[in-house]
Amino acid sequence: MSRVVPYPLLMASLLVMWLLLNGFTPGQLIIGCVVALLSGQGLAALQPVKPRLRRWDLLPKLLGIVLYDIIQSNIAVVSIILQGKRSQRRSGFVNIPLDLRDPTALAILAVIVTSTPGTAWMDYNSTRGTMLLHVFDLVDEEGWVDLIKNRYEFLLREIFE
Amino acid sequence: MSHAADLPVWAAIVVAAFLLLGAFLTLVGSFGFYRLQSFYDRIHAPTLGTSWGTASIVIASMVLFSVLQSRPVLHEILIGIFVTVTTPVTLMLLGRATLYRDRSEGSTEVPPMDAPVSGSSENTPTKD
Amino acid sequence: ITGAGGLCLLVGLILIGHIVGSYELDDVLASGNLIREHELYVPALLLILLGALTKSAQFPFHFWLPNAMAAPTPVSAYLHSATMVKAGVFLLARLWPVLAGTDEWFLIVGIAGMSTLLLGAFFAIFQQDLKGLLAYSTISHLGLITTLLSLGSPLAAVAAIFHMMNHATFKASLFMAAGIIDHEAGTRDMRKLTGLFSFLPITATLAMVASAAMAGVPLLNGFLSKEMFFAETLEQHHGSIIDGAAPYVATIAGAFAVTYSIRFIHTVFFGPKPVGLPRVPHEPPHWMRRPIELLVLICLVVGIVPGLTVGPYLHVAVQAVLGDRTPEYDLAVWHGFNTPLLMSIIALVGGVVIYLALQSYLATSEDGPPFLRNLKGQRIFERILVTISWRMARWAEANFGTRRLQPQLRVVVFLAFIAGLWPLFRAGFQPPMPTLAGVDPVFAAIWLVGIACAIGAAYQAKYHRLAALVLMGGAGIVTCITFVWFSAPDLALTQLLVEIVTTVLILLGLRWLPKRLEKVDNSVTAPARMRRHRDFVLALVCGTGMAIVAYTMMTSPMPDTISDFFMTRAYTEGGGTNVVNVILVDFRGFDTFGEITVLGIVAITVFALLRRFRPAADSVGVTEQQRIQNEFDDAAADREIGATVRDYLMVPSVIMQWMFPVIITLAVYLFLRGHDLPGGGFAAGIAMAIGFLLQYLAGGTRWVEDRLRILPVKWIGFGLLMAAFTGMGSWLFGFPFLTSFFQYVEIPYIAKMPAASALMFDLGVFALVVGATVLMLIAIAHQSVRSHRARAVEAAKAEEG
Amino acid sequence: MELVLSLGIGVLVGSGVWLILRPRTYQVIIGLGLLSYAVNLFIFSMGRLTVNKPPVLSGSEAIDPASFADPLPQALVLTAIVIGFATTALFLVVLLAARGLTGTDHVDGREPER
Amino acid sequence: MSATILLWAVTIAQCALALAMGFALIRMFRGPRAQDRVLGLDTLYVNSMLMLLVFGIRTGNTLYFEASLIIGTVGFVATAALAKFLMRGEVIE
Amino acid sequence: MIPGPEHLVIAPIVIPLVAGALLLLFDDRERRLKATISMLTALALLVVSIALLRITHADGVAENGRVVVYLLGNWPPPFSIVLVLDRLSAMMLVLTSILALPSLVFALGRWNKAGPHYHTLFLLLLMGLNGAFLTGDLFNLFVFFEVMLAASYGLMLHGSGTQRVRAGLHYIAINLVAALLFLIGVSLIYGVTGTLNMADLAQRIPQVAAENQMLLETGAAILGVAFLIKAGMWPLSFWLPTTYTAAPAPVAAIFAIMSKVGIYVILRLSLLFFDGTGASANGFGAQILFIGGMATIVFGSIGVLASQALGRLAGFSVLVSSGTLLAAMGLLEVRVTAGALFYLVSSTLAVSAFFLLIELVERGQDAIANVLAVTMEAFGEGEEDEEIEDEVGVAIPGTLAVLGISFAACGLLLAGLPPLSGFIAKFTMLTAAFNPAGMGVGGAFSSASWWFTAMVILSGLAALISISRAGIRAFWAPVEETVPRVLLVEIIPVGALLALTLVLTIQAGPIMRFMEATAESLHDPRAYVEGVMQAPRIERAEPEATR
Ligand code: NA
Ligand code: NA
Repeated sequence: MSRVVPYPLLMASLLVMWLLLNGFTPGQLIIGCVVALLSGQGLAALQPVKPRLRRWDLLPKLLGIVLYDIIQSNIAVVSIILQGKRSQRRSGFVNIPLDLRDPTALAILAVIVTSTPGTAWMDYNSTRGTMLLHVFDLVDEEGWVDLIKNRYEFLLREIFE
Repeated sequence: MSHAADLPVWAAIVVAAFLLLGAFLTLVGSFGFYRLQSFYDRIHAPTLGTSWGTASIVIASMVLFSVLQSRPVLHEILIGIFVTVTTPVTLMLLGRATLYRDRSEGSTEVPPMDAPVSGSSENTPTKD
Repeated sequence: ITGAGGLCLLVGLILIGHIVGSYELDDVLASGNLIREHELYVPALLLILLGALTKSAQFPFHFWLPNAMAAPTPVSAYLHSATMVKAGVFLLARLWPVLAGTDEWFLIVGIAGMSTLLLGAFFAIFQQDLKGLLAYSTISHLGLITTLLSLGSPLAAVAAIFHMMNHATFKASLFMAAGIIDHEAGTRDMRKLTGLFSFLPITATLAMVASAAMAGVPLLNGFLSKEMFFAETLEQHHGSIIDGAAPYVATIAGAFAVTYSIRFIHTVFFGPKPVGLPRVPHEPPHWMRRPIELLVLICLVVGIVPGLTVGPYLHVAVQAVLGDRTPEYDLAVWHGFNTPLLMSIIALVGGVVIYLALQSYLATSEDGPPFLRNLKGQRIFERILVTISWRMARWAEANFGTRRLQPQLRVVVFLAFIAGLWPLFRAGFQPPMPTLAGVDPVFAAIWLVGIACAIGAAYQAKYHRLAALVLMGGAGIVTCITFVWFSAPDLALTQLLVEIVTTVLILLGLRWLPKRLEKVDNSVTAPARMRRHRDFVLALVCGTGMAIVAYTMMTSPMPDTISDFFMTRAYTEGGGTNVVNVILVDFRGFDTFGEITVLGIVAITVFALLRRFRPAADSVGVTEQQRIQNEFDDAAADREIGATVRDYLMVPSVIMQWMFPVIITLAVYLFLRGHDLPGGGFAAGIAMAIGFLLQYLAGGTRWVEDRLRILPVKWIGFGLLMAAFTGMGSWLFGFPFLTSFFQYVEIPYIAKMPAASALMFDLGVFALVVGATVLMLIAIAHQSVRSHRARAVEAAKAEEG
Repeated sequence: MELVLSLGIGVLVGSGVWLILRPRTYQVIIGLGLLSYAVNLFIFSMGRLTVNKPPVLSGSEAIDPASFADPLPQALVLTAIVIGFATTALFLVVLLAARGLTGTDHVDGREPER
Repeated sequence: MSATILLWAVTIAQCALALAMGFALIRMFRGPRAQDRVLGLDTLYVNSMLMLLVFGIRTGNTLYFEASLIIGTVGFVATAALAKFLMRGEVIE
Repeated sequence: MIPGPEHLVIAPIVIPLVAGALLLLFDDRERRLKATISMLTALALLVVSIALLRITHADGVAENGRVVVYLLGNWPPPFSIVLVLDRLSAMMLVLTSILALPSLVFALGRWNKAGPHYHTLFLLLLMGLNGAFLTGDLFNLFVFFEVMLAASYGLMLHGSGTQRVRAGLHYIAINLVAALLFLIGVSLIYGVTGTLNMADLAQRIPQVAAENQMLLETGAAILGVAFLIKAGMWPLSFWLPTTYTAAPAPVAAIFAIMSKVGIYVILRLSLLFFDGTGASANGFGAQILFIGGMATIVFGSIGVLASQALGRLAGFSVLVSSGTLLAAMGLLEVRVTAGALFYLVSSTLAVSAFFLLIELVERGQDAIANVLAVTMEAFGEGEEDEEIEDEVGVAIPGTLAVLGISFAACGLLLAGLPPLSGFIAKFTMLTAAFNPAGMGVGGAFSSASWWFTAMVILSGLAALISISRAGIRAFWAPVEETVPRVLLVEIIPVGALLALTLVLTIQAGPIMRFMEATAESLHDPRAYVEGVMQAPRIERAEPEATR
């Protein structure tokens, strides 16, 4: 089974993608399955580190949080940019220690951080397990560390480890 | 806009709203990208466009075509997903590259490779 | 020289042909008068004579002959003297009936002939090289023959032909004798040669007889023809001074002939025993002597009983030349005591006298005649030749040609511009008034961006390569938007994908280009600035012209095009709704066929060329950035080399790997829908290639190739064959190449699936494009690996040594 | 619209021509890139400009060619794009090889003597 | 009614996006550093993608969707390569 | 998949493609196998092309000869891409395959080892050439030009090496620009006439509205520039000698026909598009051709004189022959064209043989001499390439003699001296120039023919001088020189080519008749146009099953 369908979740989403693109018909369903299998094999050839999803029921929660945060930070950043000179903000780097090690989880974290306006993933130091973050509006540093660690990393560790 | 004629007004309004929102966010993002002083600030701005800018325009498109063809047309959502997933790649690679370049030029703006963890990291405020 | 003569001859003959209207010799010979009357007679005559005289080594074209005859083997010499040279004279003889008889003829040929006769003989006397002597005597004899022909009387012609035969015999034998002497004694220098009689008596005797014939001693064939010659010169033909001078010239020349003949014999065979010869001479083997003996025999026999021996042959020859104008003549040895005889005697005596007078001088003198010794025709000629053909030519080539690229491109662009402008200019073209009507401000704004990108790229390309590349990308995306805007989604897709691959390709290349040049090095010189201004103007006018033409075309009404056919038949007969794609794989599938071949060829070329790639000194090994980062890793306590890049790519590479299956799916999607909707084999192929590229980007060459075995070359081969066989498939049904078939296959419960043979063709396209693109990318990428490996090898060497 | 596009083409051509007359190989390849954009657009524009009439049929209804953009130039451009891509890649590699062998990136393979 | 609403919205949106493209361009042009130019290109890509989406909305035609999809899916490859080039001086190691 | 005879027309394109693609599937180390396959392919091509020639020229049945039309995809003309086989194209096909065989044999000596995929590239070059000669569609012509050029880039750069790459850079850059011009021209013509099929164009061009006429001519003129670059007309030809010199010998040998492709296209299109109708344009174009041709002859001859290295000499003689052909075309006389066609064949063979010969001769000369020659050549230092290192061939006794004789033969051919075909070629051309109306009819002839004659003669003289000089330097001067080490497979091709010129000489009569027929049908293309436009498509047995 795992030989034929190495990445069930991924291949399922590929099938969904296929159906989204071609519209749902039985024929497309079959073709989509074939294509998904094929693509899955393609990924399998690369032998990536396989993520172990322990609690994927938490994914929607994560998604919700993230979307909400993104909206918030959108508003924040927009207001700052539009204020221009008048805004009293200080931007800067924060070097955050992470307990998260799983690359997939890290990647998700990276996606979250990056697609949230106002925070930018700058560097990850695997030897020291620290992530260097650039924050657009650095009101209080601890707040950011706390946000990352408790709001995102915690959930991600729940899901992946 | 012949196709828009047989579009219910509510839908038109929804589409228009999302459209304008998205365009506005993207514009502001690009404007910030143009306006802001340091690169590390600039790198934030375009994400407005890649996050909710894209999202809302995609939504607008989905609503429009779903209503027009009176069936769920959702394939635009793929664009949203892929943009969200791929933008970080560029930004991470670029940010780190910038970091390297600034460090190798001995810039004081950026923390050294072995910067102290969390709270104690001295961060230079950039006024603008 | 002879060549040049030959070419003149060619033209002359063409003229004759034009006059006569045929090249059949008979017709030509028949229409002698016609030719002589024709206005083109003089040029034709001049050209032909030019050819003939050069060929027959007549003054002033004589000088090539001696060199030619200095050729090592007597055989070659024989060939020269007897055939090639005679060719010219023979030609004269052949055309004699057609051309001769006019004053021009007499003047040109006569003067040339006599001067050759005299000068040749004179030069011959003063030669120190045996063959030199013979060569010049040959020239002189040719002069004699030419003179005869110049006289234009049938009898003279007979004499000429007769002398031609005789000369061939005795001169050939002499050449061979000289050859033997050379072979035996090891030298041909008459100052060294002496008293060889005792060493080679037989050869000597033979040579003596032959040279006697050459001198015109009675009872030898040479005598007869010479008699005839003297007789002819006495006749009044034209009553000009030259004509009057002829006999005297003839006599003097005869005397000279005697002189050099005696010299040849006396110096070589008589006198004191030779000293300091390269080797001791002795009689050569028989086979070497045989031919001489034969020829000399002929000389004798003909000389004694001409009538019986040579008579008939001569008659035939004469007939051939003169036809019905063959005169009465008799080949008697004894014509009674008459002026010719007297002339012969004078010549003989005079010759002896001259020889005695000059003997002492000649024994020591250098090669060549006095006074004229330093004036060597050959030298002069060659000097002229070299000046013309070398210095001037090189100068001209340098000034009318170039080996630099920029001027060439400048010329090409300029001429193209002129070519485009000229017809418009001639027709008084009025460009339509530009109107802003219907201009969409958004579109205009987009193109403002595009224009800025283009100009920026042009401006930055020298010092900010990356910037130029980025800006070019901008121009590309604007192009792509334009395609979408004006209803060409297929183009937009393809443009985008190609855009991305091209950018990466150029980036891969950038790594091997020299570090960006500093601004300081361009101290702009005045000419350079000139050139820039000129180029700027050129660019400006080209751009303007192109814009005007484009605008004119776009605003002019559309003619009825063959596209309508494609639109109407695409679905009903092509089985696809995306007309562009149907055109690509069906209506004009043959274009696509060639196009993918191009792509394949280029990929293979790239691959082959990079096999031999040698990076420049300053771009070998790792890049500066990598050096710095590695040093840092090395220095840091808790890091090993490569940690930086590992961390750098760790998170992004995860995402890039996720994208791999997505892109595969996308490629399949683009491929399958191509026939009905935007997409198609090419777009799919490039997308697939980008998928691979992305993995190389994320993991590096080694990482990927540990996991994926991509055999791009095979993909290319397969793609081409796939396309070809799809095309050939239609042969099975007796239809032409690439005739497409399609059917809607009804699969129960699923759908109607279009199964067009075009799809197979598109599959070939897909495979080829993937293969070609990946091959090119990998081929460049591998250079880094290679150069690393090279560095490692060097390091190892350093360790050992 | 025609005006805008033709101006665009003109500028692309101008920039391209300027670049291919420059002495550095990199300038030449960028110039060729710009020129091929221009030429592709030019070919495309020979089918005249039509907004929102992509030559994609929606089934087997009666077809009025006038209601679609001219597909042939589009097909030609596709071929031209591919060939342009191929030749650009080739030129790139050749200039790399030349740079490697001659040590300079001048188009003549040697620095002009000043 | 809805047509006019939509028309206005689309026009404004397009103008905004065009303007956004202009801002991105300025960074591509002015720099100051290479990373700014690269980021500028990335932004230009995204803006163009949105522009195409809006164009689709304006024409009510789904045929232009793939172009946007392609930009969204593989558009980042070029800029990612550029970024890596800045970091490592080499795109593929 | 046995194609019937009606599919023979496309064989010259498909055969090399399939063979070339097949070779890609084999590993590059299986050199013998690859060589065999490509040899067989070349042979097959020769057979096919001769068969095609016989089809078109069934001893001049219907004085315009047969025009065989092949509708690709079985679409009706003018919508389909068509292949058109008439005398001219058939002749060019034969010439191509005749050149291909010796060049391939020669390459077996050493060149196919100098780099990967030599045979594939070579075969695809043949495909490109054949396609360019056969196609009856303007854009398809472009595609096949590109196939041909792409392959030529690959072959020209085969084995790498500084001089080669340097020259290749120029060659490619210029041809890329030419390709762009080609596209501009084609699209303009399409934009005005709305068709791409040559025959259809020939019909539509006269009907073009007056105000569009000039745009059409603009397109045609730009197209012409593109072709003239390929044909090597001065001043568009400076790249040519350098390129041909740098190319490997067998490649240069096949290149001998590449410049002729440009000639071929100009000949065909100018007579097809502008004959009779756009008289002004035509006359104008003819003038340009004539003057340009003359200029090219002059420049070529100068180059020939100035050349020191044999390679450049040969390169410039290519220019001379191009110039001669262009000028001859400019005279717009049927019989001159016929002579020019003969000259085309003869000079192509000669140059081809010359290129092969040169390498053998120069292999004998010691490296220093070479380098000296080279340094005088292109730019500054000329370092030896890798593949020169491996010493090939053995000193065959009498090699020098053979080489000398062949060399002399080439000299005679290029100078146009009897007894070889070069002489006949020039003779016929000049005769025709002087007797436009035909032999015997007499009549005056233009001053152009005087100039033409003078140029032809002088160029011949230049060739003669330069070649004999080179010959003396190569064969007599250096006594201590080593005998060149050559393989039999390298001498035979040279001999074969020269032998062919001899055949040309002996068979001059019938060949000239063929050429005259060809010229006739060129100058009166009605048969061509009708043949294409009325070509029937094969009707399908049961329409619904297929279409
Ligand atoms: Na962010
Ligand atoms: Na397509």
